[in-house]
Amino acid sequence: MNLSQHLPALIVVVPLFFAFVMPLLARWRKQWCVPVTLGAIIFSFVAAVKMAFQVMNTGPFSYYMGDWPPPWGIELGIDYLAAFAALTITGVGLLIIWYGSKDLLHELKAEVIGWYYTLYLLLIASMVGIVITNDIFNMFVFLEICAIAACGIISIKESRDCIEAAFKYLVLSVLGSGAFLLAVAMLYMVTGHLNFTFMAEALPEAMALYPNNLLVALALLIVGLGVKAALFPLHVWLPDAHSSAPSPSSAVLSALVIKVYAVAMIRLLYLVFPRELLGMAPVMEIILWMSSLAIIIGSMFAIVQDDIKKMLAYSSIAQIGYVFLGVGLMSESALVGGILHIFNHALMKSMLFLAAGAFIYGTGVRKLSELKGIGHTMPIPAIAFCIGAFSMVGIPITSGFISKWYLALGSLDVGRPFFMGVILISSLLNGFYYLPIVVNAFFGEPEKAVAKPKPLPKQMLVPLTILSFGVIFFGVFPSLILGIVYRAAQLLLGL
Amino acid sequence: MTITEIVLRLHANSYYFFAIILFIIGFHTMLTHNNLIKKVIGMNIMDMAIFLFFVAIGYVRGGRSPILEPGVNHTFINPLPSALILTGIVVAVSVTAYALSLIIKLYKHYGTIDAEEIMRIRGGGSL
Amino acid sequence: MIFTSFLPVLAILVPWLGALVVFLAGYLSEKLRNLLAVLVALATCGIVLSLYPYVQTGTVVYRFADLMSFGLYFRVDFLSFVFAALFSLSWLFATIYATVYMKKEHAQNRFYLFLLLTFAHCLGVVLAGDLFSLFLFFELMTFSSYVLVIHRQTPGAIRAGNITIYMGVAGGLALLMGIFILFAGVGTLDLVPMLERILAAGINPLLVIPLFMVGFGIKMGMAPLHIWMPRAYEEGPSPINAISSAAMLKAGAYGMIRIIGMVFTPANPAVVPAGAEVIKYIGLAVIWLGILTMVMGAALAILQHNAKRILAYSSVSQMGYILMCIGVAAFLGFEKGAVGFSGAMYHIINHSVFKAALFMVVGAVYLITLDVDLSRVRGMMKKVPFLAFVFLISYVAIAGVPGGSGYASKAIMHRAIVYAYKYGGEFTSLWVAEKFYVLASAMTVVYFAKLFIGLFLGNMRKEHLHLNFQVSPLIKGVLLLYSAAILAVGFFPNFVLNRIVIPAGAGFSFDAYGFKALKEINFFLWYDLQEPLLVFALAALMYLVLDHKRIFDWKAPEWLSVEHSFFLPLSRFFFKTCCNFGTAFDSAINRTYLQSGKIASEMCKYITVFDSSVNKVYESSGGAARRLAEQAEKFDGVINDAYEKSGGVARMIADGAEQFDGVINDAYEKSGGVARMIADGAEQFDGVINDAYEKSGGVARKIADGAEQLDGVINDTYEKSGQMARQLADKTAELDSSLDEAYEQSGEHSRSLWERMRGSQSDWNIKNLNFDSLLIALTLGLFLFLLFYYTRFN
Amino acid sequence: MPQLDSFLPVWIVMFPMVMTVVIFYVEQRSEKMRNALAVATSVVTFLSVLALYPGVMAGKIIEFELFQILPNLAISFRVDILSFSLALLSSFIWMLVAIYSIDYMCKEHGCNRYYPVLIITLASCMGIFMAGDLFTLFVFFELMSLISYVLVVHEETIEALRAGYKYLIMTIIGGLALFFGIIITFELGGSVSLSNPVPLISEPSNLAFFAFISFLIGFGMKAGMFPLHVWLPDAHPVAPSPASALLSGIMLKTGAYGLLRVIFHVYGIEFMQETGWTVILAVVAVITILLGSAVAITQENLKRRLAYSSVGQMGYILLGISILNERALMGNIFHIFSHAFMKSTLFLAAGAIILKTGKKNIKDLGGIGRQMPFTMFAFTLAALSMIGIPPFNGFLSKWTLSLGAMDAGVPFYVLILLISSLLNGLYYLPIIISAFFGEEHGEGHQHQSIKINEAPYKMLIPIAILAISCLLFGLLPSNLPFDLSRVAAEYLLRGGF
Repeated sequence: MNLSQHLPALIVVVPLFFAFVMPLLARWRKQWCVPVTLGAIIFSFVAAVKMAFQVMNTGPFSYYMGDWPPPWGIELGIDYLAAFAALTITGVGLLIIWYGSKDLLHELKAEVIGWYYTLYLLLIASMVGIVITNDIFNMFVFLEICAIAACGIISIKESRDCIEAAFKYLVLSVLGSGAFLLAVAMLYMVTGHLNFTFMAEALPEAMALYPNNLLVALALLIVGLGVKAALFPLHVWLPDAHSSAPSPSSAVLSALVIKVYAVAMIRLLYLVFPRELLGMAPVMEIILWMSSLAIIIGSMFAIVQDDIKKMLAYSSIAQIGYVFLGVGLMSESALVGGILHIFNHALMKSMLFLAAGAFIYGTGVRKLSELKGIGHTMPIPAIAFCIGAFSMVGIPITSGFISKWYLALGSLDVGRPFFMGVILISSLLNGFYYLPIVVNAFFGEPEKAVAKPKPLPKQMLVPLTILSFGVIFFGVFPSLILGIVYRAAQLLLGL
Repeated sequence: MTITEIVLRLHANSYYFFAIILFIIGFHTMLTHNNLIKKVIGMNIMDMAIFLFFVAIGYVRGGRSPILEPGVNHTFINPLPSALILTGIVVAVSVTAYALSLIIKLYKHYGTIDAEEIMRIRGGGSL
Repeated sequence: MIFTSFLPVLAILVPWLGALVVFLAGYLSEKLRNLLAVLVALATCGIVLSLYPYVQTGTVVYRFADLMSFGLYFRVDFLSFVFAALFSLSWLFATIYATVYMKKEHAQNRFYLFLLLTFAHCLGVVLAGDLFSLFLFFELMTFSSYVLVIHRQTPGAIRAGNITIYMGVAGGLALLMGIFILFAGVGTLDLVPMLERILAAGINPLLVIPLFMVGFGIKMGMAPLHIWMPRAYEEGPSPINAISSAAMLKAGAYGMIRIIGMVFTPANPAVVPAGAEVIKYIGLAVIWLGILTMVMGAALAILQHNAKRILAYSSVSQMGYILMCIGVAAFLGFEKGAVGFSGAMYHIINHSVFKAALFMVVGAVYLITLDVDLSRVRGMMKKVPFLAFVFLISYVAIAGVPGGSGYASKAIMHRAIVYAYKYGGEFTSLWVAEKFYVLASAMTVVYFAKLFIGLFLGNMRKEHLHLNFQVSPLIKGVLLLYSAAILAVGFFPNFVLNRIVIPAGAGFSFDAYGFKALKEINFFLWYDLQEPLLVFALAALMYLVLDHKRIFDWKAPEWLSVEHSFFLPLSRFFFKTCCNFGTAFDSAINRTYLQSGKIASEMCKYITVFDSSVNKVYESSGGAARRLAEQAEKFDGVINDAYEKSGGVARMIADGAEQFDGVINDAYEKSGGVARMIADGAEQFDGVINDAYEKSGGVARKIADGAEQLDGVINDTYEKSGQMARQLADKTAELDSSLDEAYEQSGEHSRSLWERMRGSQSDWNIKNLNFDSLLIALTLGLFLFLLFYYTRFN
Repeated sequence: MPQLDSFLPVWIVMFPMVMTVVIFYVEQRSEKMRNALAVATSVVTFLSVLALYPGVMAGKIIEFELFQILPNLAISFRVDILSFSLALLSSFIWMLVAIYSIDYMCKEHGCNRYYPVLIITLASCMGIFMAGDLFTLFVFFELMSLISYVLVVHEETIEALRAGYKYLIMTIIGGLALFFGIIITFELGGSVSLSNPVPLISEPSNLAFFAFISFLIGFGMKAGMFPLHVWLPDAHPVAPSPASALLSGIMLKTGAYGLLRVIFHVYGIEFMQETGWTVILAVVAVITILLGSAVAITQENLKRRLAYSSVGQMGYILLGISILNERALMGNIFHIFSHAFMKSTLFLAAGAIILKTGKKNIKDLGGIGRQMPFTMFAFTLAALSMIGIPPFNGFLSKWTLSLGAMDAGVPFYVLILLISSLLNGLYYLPIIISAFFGEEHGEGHQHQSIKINEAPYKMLIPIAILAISCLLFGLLPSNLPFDLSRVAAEYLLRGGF
């Protein structure tokens, strides 16, 4: 039928549409907000699943917006990576907002909750847009929407911290977008195309003629997307933004938003830029070193934090390093590991943030040192946190292990065991800051502050449980998701 | 490369060159000013520089705006960048609006739009 | 025949299981237990003795294949039989004696349990067919006898027990090491002569034999490893002393004989393997060790005051004789070794008998007085002449008086040492050794004289007089049997020599000729009698001298004892190195871990602080620069202002002057007008003279007004310029103060910069936005640089 | 029935796991049911392991692949003679400990946590021993390490938590090292399966060496190898005694098992002999032996002394692995058995003492042998075995091990073993002596007022069984552990087929 043909468009358009319906609903039928939002995201999720199956069965396909063929119209390219990322975004996004439907009531003022759903849907739509678009300018537009929506869901909680963090995030993100747009301009200048496919065809020729342009564009792209993805020295905005936001926002920001830019970067680097250029310029080398530093220093920063969300935020810096490590190593296994880590980290980090949110919801305590004994009073979030922590450390049968396995294997494949050492040291550091929390949660003298928490509603418990099952499940049966990741990696590497 | 050559090349690429200079000015504004509004202005300047750069790409020397009239055969400029930049401008405007609204909120909280002042009020890191 | 070969196993199993039965029976009735214990000992004795017919012709062999993986192996030849018989008889008598002796002691059940267990293990040592089984029983004996030694559980006993068991364990381990080396090289542990194979396997006897010697030597009280003996004997009950002296020491001697006399001798004596001469020198060393042991034991015995201790040192000394003979056997080897072997065997038998008797006598005294200290217990002869009689008979035996059993063995031993220096080729040193041997024998006589005189002669102390001097008939019976045995052997020395000692040498590689020569010895000839005479003469002399010089009462300084000068420091050193060093090392490792963990976390903190402080430095320096710029701007503005304002003042002054000028002009104009008016008035002079006057008055008024106005204007001007000047001054002051402020603030700033270098990194949201942007720009720049650098120059 | 046979390993691992859940569910309702279920689970597990006996002894290797996690990386099971031996041992001791726990734990808090953890640790332990590839081994290894953390900190005192933290960190370090090793193995060999016909790594290279060191760290950490032993003397004493018995008796052995697998399956014996990398292990083992034994002497806390003794004993096992000949291997595997029996006896006896008298320090133990004669008798048997007195099993393993060392031509190792035995004597004998012959501390009521006050029989029976096993397995001609060790050693030297 017609509808299924237009899925790639609808997956973006439906949440976009409902995003703008939401303020109306908020005034008119307040109780409909949540179901409608969930419905919209469920639709996207189903669409993503369907697309994923389609991709797996029949291979990548494209969708032309308004039936305009590529050089002129906007093309949505559904390849393995896109389908995979869309699936991750919609799936995890769904669970987060499900959880948020209760948590937000306590974190936000009643009148802005409708707007929150608007922003959230916008965010989801734009993220899906970023990963499935095959047009660089379209990508830029989605990037900007994403940036505004992401800042929006931070600043919607009108505390000083949130607003400042949002402002900072906005400014830096605009800087990043500016760099990205400049890069787009430079690329367009030498190729005359905005479509990835055509650009990629034209670039080798252009490289011979205008190498400088390409290099500048490359640098701008990496810095631009790096700022948004919080790659190590450009991470400065992240800890504030992610820790001050409402918990669902933190979850979606850490779990999904920064990953989307990584996906965008993977696409541009692997599919658009000619391989010779990457061979000539030490781009990958730089990314490797940046990500190694991110991994180590992010973990080190996280160790000294006392605020649970800030710690998680710093941990995200380290984890995004893993993704980029996989990108930078340029071997199949490593790329698989990196891409897989996008998914795994989305699961883990959203779970951790949601669990942290549950702690805050229940007890109002944010300090790690005061969370002792939380495992007795809030067992389910504590167990979820525990699983997340183990996954972060890379204990087998959790999903974190699988991505680490592939990353390590990849680093060996290219003969650079040093990076494996980086991964292992970082895992150790992860152990240093995650495990004491788990231990304190379950053993030892409980603190008074956590003695009588508010009971958690089902809407918050169920997503947490699903996520923790997911972490275990994809640790035991990673092949379900690995198939698509493998093909994505192969496609990206041109194998 | 002699200076003349450089100058000539700069002249040939003057649009780009000046766009970049504008970009740097914008960036510098953003970088150095404490006043949040000025920062937003700098941001806009920067954006505009990029837009100009983009539009300049599409410019063909001696070209005209691509309004097709029957029978007139003329060099046209490339319309696509201009069209794209319209979108870009919209985006920039919305970002600006959003940033300004944030500044208003900040002003409500602190009674100032100076980053320094805000920091002083927060107390955490008085300069 | 199967039953026969099972006999050795039975000989071990019966006391072993009997021990358990006795232990359980003890809970029912004490008498039953005692009876059972004696019966078990008797049964065992019977089993052992029933082996006699079989060992005369050959060996009794039984093998438990695979038991303990290696298999237990029993092999009874005549030597084993002699030892086993000796042990079982000693045990039998000791058990009977113990039923009386132990009556008043606590924990008798345990005592009998371990008494019989030790019996079983002790038999196991001598019935074992290979070193593995020997070792097994040896270790078991160590542990089970330990319980006997500490039976009283007094602190002294525990301490003695500790020394005993630790030395025992250490000795066992030395033994084990020797066994390992032997087994790894040769592949068998059978007790057969195999020096050829040992040498062929490349084992250095100099390495292995000392290990065995330490192992067995500890058990047999070889100097300087004897230190456990005096303590253990002093603290142990007398029956235990008796069996310990009679049996357990001999187990050590047995091992020594087996190893030095058997295993390390060539299987085929006709062909001496290369490297065998080492054995000879080891024999020499053993001889000297024996001499050392005997002299040292005797000397120490002289200095003791406790009867049991004297006997203990005496045992040490006597074991020295045996050791010396074993050494002679090894030293002389195939040709003349038989004499050494025979001496050792003979003395083992004799010593078992008379030392057991002596201990039992002392024990009997102890039962009466509960004390055996020579300084307190005296004059027992009058009250218990029977004990004195038995003691005297034993004394005769141990002193080597013809007619006592010790005479014959001492005679052979003396021959052995004489042969050694005659035939061994080490004339000088062994000649000296022989003199030591005589000296030690004389000392033996002396310390027993001391013991006898101390214990039995003299006047009894008053508090002892009322004691019950009954000696149990059982004890009497046992002692009588012993006395009879001593005298029998003493009068018919050749019987024991020919029927027991010489057949025991059957499995050894000694020249049969040597044994044959021994068989025909008549001990009561001058050749053998001269040595005892010399000894007695020497002893009498020595006793007189010692008594005169009161050396008997001399307490040897502590440092002289081996224990204090060697073992204590050794063990302390061992403890210090092992434990303290080990513990310190361990905790150092632990601390290293903790420290490194701490350092790592500190590092994390520092990095974070560093990060934030770098941020802050940037920020602060940026801020400072900005502030400076602002201040400069302000200053600039103020100056501008000041200029502007002073310009304004000048303008005002100018304005005022202009106005003044205008007023004057006005005034001139007006005065011109007045003149005109005057002319007009003159024209109209006639008609309006009144008016003119009037008008001139008005004009004058006007003039006055104008002048007044002028004056006011001038005043005004002055006033305004004054104001201006004041304002100017004010402005300058303001400028000054604002400059001051600026300086002050910059000073304050520099202070706070330092303070904030170590500040926390909380709450720096917006503030370092600038820095962050800068960071991005820098990164971009770096990126561009790197990219271009590599593409251009690589 | 070949299908059933090959499914047994899965059953053995899965059954306790499932039962954990059941126990978790049941214990909310009835404590008795919980105890009964825990014991029943361990008994059934033991019997199931025993059911493997005929097949395994016939030389069959049971393999079963449960599912693939990644390409070439599966959760698979494989039971050969070595796996079988250790699984049998573990499940046997687990069974006894479960019985023992019923009375021991009744006064402790948090029983509802203890039993599920006990059973799931059993499952993971079985998983380690029956793992068909290094990855499965790693999975269960981590599972066991992390879950046994709960056992370590069970009492939740400050010391327990501190010790637990150390344990946890060391576990993580070890786990990561293992990860490192496994992944290098995978990279070099293309597989981590233990049923490869040839060793996975055949060429010496830097990477292979790193992998070896990593394995050494990973497994050695668990085995209490110097200098990674630091967690052990802290963690073992603070755990409840039955848990200490398992920690010392079984879980330490998983490290040794892992090293055996690595040396014989990943590298192969020829490789090891050529490169001589095991010398590292030997040196470390020698230090471990001496250090553990020496430090034990100075410990005042009974369980801490036992823990240090475990360090020393694990050194024997590591030494046995490093020697690489049949007799040493056999001795080493048999020492795994022996030490499990001995140390479990000792810890369980110590637990009985703590339960009955609350005495934890050695100097308070005077006269305890008269109060608790059976317990202390068992303790004595095990301690004598520990010292290496014939005819106990400790002697037999030491004997075999030493013969192996002599075969390899290194009498030095024998010397070390013997010195350690002496040291063992120095720290075990005083306990026994003061227990049986020493004065009770304080008042002079030594001989009369001490009444026999024994632990309940549910605790005594396991202790007795273990202690008697110590004697029997040393004495009897061909006991099961010894045969298993011999066959396993031969099997390993054949290259694991």
